[in-house]
Amino acid sequence: MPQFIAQHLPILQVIVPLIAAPFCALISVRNGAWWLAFVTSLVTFAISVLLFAATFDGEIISYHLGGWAPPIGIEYRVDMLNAFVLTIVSGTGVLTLLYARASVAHEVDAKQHGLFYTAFVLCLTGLLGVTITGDAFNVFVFLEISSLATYAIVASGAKTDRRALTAAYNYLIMGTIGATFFVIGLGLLYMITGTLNMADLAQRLLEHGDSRTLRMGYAFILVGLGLKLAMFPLHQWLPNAYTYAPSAVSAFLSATATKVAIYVLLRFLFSVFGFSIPFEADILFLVVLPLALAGSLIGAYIATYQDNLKRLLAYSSISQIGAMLIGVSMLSASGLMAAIIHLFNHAVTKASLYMVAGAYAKEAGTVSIRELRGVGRDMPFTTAAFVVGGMSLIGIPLTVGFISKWYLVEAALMRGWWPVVIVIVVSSLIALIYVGKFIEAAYMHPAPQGIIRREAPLTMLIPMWIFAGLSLFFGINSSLTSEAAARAAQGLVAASSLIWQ
Amino acid sequence: MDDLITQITAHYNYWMVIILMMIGLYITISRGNLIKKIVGLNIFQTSVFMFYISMGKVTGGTAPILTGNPDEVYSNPLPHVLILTAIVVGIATTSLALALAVRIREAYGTIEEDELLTIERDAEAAEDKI
Amino acid sequence: MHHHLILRVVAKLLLPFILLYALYVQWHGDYGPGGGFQAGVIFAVGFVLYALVYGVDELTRILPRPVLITGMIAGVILYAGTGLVGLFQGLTFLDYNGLAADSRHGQEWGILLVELGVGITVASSMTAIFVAFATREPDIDDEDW
Amino acid sequence: MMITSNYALFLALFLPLGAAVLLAALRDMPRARDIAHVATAAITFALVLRVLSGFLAGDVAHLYLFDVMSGLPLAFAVEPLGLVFAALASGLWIVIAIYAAGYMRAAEEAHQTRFAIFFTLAIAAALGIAFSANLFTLFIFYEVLTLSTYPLVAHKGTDEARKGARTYLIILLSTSIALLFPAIIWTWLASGTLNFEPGGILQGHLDPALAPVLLALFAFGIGKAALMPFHRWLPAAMVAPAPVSALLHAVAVVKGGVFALLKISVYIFGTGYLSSTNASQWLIWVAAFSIIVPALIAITKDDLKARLAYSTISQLAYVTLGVALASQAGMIGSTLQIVMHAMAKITLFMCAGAIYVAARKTKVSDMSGLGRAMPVTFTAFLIASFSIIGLPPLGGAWSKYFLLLAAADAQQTAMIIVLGVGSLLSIAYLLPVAARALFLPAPAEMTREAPPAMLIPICATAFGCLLLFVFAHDIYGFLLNVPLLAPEVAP
Repeated sequence: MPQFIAQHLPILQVIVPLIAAPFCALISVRNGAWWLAFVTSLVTFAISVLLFAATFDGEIISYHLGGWAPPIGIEYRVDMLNAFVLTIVSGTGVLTLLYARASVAHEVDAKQHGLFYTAFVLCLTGLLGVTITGDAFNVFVFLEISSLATYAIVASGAKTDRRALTAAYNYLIMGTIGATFFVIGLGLLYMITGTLNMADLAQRLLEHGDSRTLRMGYAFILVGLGLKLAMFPLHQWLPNAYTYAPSAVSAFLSATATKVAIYVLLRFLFSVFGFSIPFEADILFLVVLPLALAGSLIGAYIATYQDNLKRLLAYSSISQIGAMLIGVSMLSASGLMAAIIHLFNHAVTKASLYMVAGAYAKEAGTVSIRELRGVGRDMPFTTAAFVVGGMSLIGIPLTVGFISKWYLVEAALMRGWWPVVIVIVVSSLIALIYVGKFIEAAYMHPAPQGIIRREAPLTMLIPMWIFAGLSLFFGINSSLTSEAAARAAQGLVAASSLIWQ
Repeated sequence: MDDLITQITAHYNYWMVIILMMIGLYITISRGNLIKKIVGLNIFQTSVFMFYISMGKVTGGTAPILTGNPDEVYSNPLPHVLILTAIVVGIATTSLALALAVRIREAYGTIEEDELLTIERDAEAAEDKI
Repeated sequence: MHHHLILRVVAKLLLPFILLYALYVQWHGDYGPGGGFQAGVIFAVGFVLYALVYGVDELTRILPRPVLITGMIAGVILYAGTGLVGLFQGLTFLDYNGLAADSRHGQEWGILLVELGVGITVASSMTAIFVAFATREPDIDDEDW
Repeated sequence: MMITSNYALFLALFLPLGAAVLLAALRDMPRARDIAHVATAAITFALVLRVLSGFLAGDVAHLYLFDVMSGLPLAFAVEPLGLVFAALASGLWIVIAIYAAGYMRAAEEAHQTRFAIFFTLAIAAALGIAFSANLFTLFIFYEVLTLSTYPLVAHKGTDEARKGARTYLIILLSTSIALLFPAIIWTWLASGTLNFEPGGILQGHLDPALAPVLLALFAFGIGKAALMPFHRWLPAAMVAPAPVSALLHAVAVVKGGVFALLKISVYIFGTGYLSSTNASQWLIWVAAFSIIVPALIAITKDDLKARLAYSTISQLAYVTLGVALASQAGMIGSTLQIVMHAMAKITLFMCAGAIYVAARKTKVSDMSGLGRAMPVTFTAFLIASFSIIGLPPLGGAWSKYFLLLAAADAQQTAMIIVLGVGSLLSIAYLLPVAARALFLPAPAEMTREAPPAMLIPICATAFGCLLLFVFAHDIYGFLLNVPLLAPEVAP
C-alpha cells in the first residue's frame, strides 16, 4: 500500500481535494463541511511534504495520466520548485482552514458555510493543479478552477461589507481577461509547435528559433500572468478583493494565489521559453524590471496612507510582489533564488498578518487603524504577532523578511545594479513607515473610550502564531528554505539557455 | 499590392478574430453597465474560441472521425477539444459574473459602474469622518 | 397559467424528443460528433423549456435543489471514480485499459462512463444555474423594467 | 574557576534574556523585580570578568550557534576590544540598575516592569555586539539594540515622547537598512567572509579606490555613532527618563555604535589597509566637523539634557577621529575615549536625573544655587565635567592624550588644533552648569538631595572617573594585545 500511494502521489495531490470538494456542499451536519475541508487539506499537505522530500535530492517525478506518455498525454511533473510551491499552498491551506472556523463563522452566513468550504477546497485544488501539472493547457484549466472559486469566496465577504461584491466582480473581469490573454498566448505557441507539454514545448521552441508568432505568444502570456499575479500596474483588482474578502480568504489568497501565478510565470519564462531568443530577456529588462521597481515603491508608498489595515496589507503585497519580480528580472541564479525564497517568506509573513487583521475584525469589530488605537494592551498576543510580521515586512534581522532582502540585495550587487539596491532599500524603509504607523497606534496611543476588546480565541491565535513562528524560525535558521530555493533556482536556470550566472 | 491582398485574404480568419477581440475588449473596458461588460467579455472570449478552431482547420479536411480510409485528410481535433474546455470555463465565468451582477443590483440598487463608484466613494468618505 | 395552450401542448410534445436527442448525443459520442457536454446542455435545455412554459415552481417540484446538487456531485464522482479504478488496478489515474478484459473494450467503457459523468454534471449544473437565477426573489416590479 | 570561559560567554549572552522572562514574571512584586534586575547585572558582570580572566590566561572563549544563512553563522568570539566594551557595559549596568530602581520610583514612572525588561534586552544586545565574531552577528545585535531601546525612549507615552522615539527609530533603522546593510553585503561579496580577522579581510579583495565609499557606508550607516548629519536622534531621544538617557549615551547605544565602527576599522578594513589606501582621510575632516559644531550647539542649549546630548555627539566624534587616523595610537585613544566618556557621561546623566527628581528642574538657567541644596550631586557633576574636558587627574585626560599623540603621529596638525578647540568648547558648555549651581546665590525655596539609591551610583561613577586615571595604564597594556596585523603565514 505505501508503495501504491508513493507511486500515485502527484495525482492524489489534486484528486483528493477535487473529490472532497463537492461533498462539502452535501454535508448538513453542523461544522461538517469545515471538518471535511480541514481533513482534506491535512491530507494534501501530507502529500506535498512527501513530494517535497522525494524531490529534494533533485529527482523529477513524472506521472502520466491515463497511461499516455507525454507529449501526447497529460503529464504531472514534480521537481524541487513545484514541490516547494505545493508545500506552501497546502500548508497555508491547513492553517487558514484551522483559522477559518472561528473567523468564517463570524464573517459568512451559516447557511452558506457548505458552499463556502466547497469553493475553498476547489480553490485549493486549482492552485495545486496549476502547480503540479506539466501540461500548458492544464495550467489554464486549473488556473480558472481556482480563480472561479476565488471570485466566489471573495464575494462571500458581502455579509460584512457589500463592497466585497464589486471587488469580486472587478477581480472576475480582470482575472478573466488575464486568463484569456494567457490562452491566446498558448494558442500561438501551439501554432508554432503543435504540442502543449511544457518540456516538449521548450524543446521545440528552441529548435524553432525566433519568429513574430513566438514573440506575440510571449507577450500575451506575460501580460496574462501579469494580471493574475497583480504585477504593477495590473494590480487594480487586488486591494479591494483582499480588503473585503473574509479574513481567512485574504490570508489564504495573499499567501497562495499570487504566489502560484508567479510560479507559473517562472515556469513559462525559464522552462518553456528559456530565453532562447534575446527578445525575451530584453522585454524582461525593459518592461518587467522597471514595472517591478515602480511597483515595489508605489505599492509601499500607497500603503503608508491607508487607514484600513487590510488595505494597507494589500498594497504592501503589491510592493512585495514587485520585489519578487525584481529578483526574477535579474535573470541570474542568485536573483531567482532570492525571488523564490521571498515567495515563501512573504507567504508566511502575509498570512500571519492577515490573520491578525481578521482577529481584529472579529474581536474589535474594525480594521481601521484609527479605531484600533491601544489595541496592543487588550489583545497582546494578536498584536505581538503583528509586530513579528511587520518586522519581517521591513526586513529586520531574525525574521524571514531579512533573509529575502539579504539575498535580493546580494543578487543585485552581484550584477552591479546599484540603483536596484537603492530601490529595494527605499521600499523597505517605506515599509518601516507603514508598519510603524500601526504599531505606534496599537501600543503608544490610548484606546478610544468605551470599547471592549478581548483576545482572539485559540483557534485563531494558534495558526496565526504558527505563521509568525515560522517567520521567526526561518529567519533565524534559513538553511532549509534557502537550500530548497537554491536548488529550485538551479533547476530553472539549468532548463533555460541563460548566459548570466 | 497583390501580395498585400493575398496576405489579407489568406489570413482573413485571423483578421476576424482580431476584430472580434478588439470589439470585446473595448466593450469590457468602455461600458459602465456591468451586464454590458459581461457581454463584452463574452465576445472577447468567443474570439479566442474562433482563433483556436480556425487554427485546427486543415484545408479540405473533414471531421476527425475514423472512416477506414487511411488517406482521409481531417482537421486537427485537439484545438477543438481544448476549446470545448475553454467554453465550459467561459460559461462558468459568465454565470458567476451574472450572479454577482444580480447580487450587486440587490445590494446597491444599480449596476451602473459610475453610480457604484459614487456610492463607494461616499462610503469611504463617511468612514474617514468617524 | 391557463393561457398559451398551444405552447404548452407543443412543449409537452417536444420534451420527450429533446431528451431522446440528448440521450442519442450522449451515447453516440464515441462514434460521431457529440459527447457528455453537448448532451448535458441539451438535457438542460429540455428542463429549461419546461420551466419557461410551466413555471419554475413546476420544475423545482420535479427537480428539487438537492437533486440538482446531488446530480452535479454524482457526475464528478462518476468521472473521478472511473479514473480511480485504473489507479486501484496498478495503472495510472484515468487509465481505462483495465476496465474490461481487453484494452480496447476498456477504453470504450472508460470513455462511456466518463462522458456519462460529464453529461450528468453538465445537465444538472445548467439547470441549477437557470433555477438559481429564475428563483431569485425579484425586488423590482415588472413595470420598472 | 568553576565554569569554563566558553560557558561563561554563553551565560553572559543568554542570562539577560532569561532574566527578561523572570522580570516579566515578577511584575507584581516591584521589590523582588528590582533586586532581580540588579542581581542579573552583577552576575553578568562577574561572567564577563570570568571571560576576561580566561582570556588573560590564554583561554580564548568562542561560541558558535548555527548558520543563519549558508556561510553566515551566528557566532561569538572574544577579543580585547570586545572585552573592554563588554566589561564596561555590564559593569555600568549594575550602577544604572540600582539608580534606575531609585529613579523610577522617585519619579513615579509607569510601566516599570516593561522598562526593566527592555533595559535588560538592550544590555544583552550590547553584549552581543561586543562579543560578535563576525559582521553579520554584529549587525543582528545592532538592530536588536535599536528595537529594544525604542520602547524605552517612548516610555512616557506622551506625544512628545512618541515623536522623539519615532525620530530615534527612523534614523537608526533607516541608516542601518539603507547604508550599513548594503555595505555588509558588499563586504561579503568582495571578500567571501564576514569574520573579524586580525589585519582585516578586505586587503587584496577591494579596489582601494572604492574603499572610501565602503567606509562611508559603514561610518554613516552606523547611525548610533551619531556622526553628523545623522545625529538628530540623540537630542530627540532625550525625552526618555534619565536612566534611559544614561543607557543611550553612556552604556549601550552610542557606545555600541562607535565600538562597531572601531571593530570594523580594525578587523574588517585593518588599520594597515586604511592607512595605506588613505581611505579614511575624508573621515578625519568629517569627525573634526562633528567635534566642533555640536559643541557650539551645546553652548546654546538651556535644557541640561539637550546640552549633554550635543556634548555626547561631539565626544563621540573623538572616537571616530581616532578610527579615522587608522593607527595603533588612534585605536587605543578611541577605546580609552569610549571608556572614559562612558564613565563621565553616565555620571552627568545620573546627576541630571537626580536634579529632576529632587528639584523637578531641567533648565540650566533654573539651577542657580541649587548646588547648596544638593552638594553631592553637583560635586559629582563637576568631577565628571572635568573628565570630559580632559583634565588630570581624571580618566578623560588619557584618552585625549592618546588622540593627540595619534594626530601628531599622522602629522595632522589641524587635528591637534581641533582637539584643543574641542576641549575649550567643552569647558564652555559644561563648567557653567556646576559653577552656577555651586557659586551663585541660592533661590528661596530649598530642596533636598535625591534618594540614596540614586546618590550612591552617582558617587560611585564619579569616583570611577578618578580611578580610571590611575588604572588607565592597565587598559592601555591590555589593548596592546589587539592584533592589528594578519598573522604571518609561513612561506
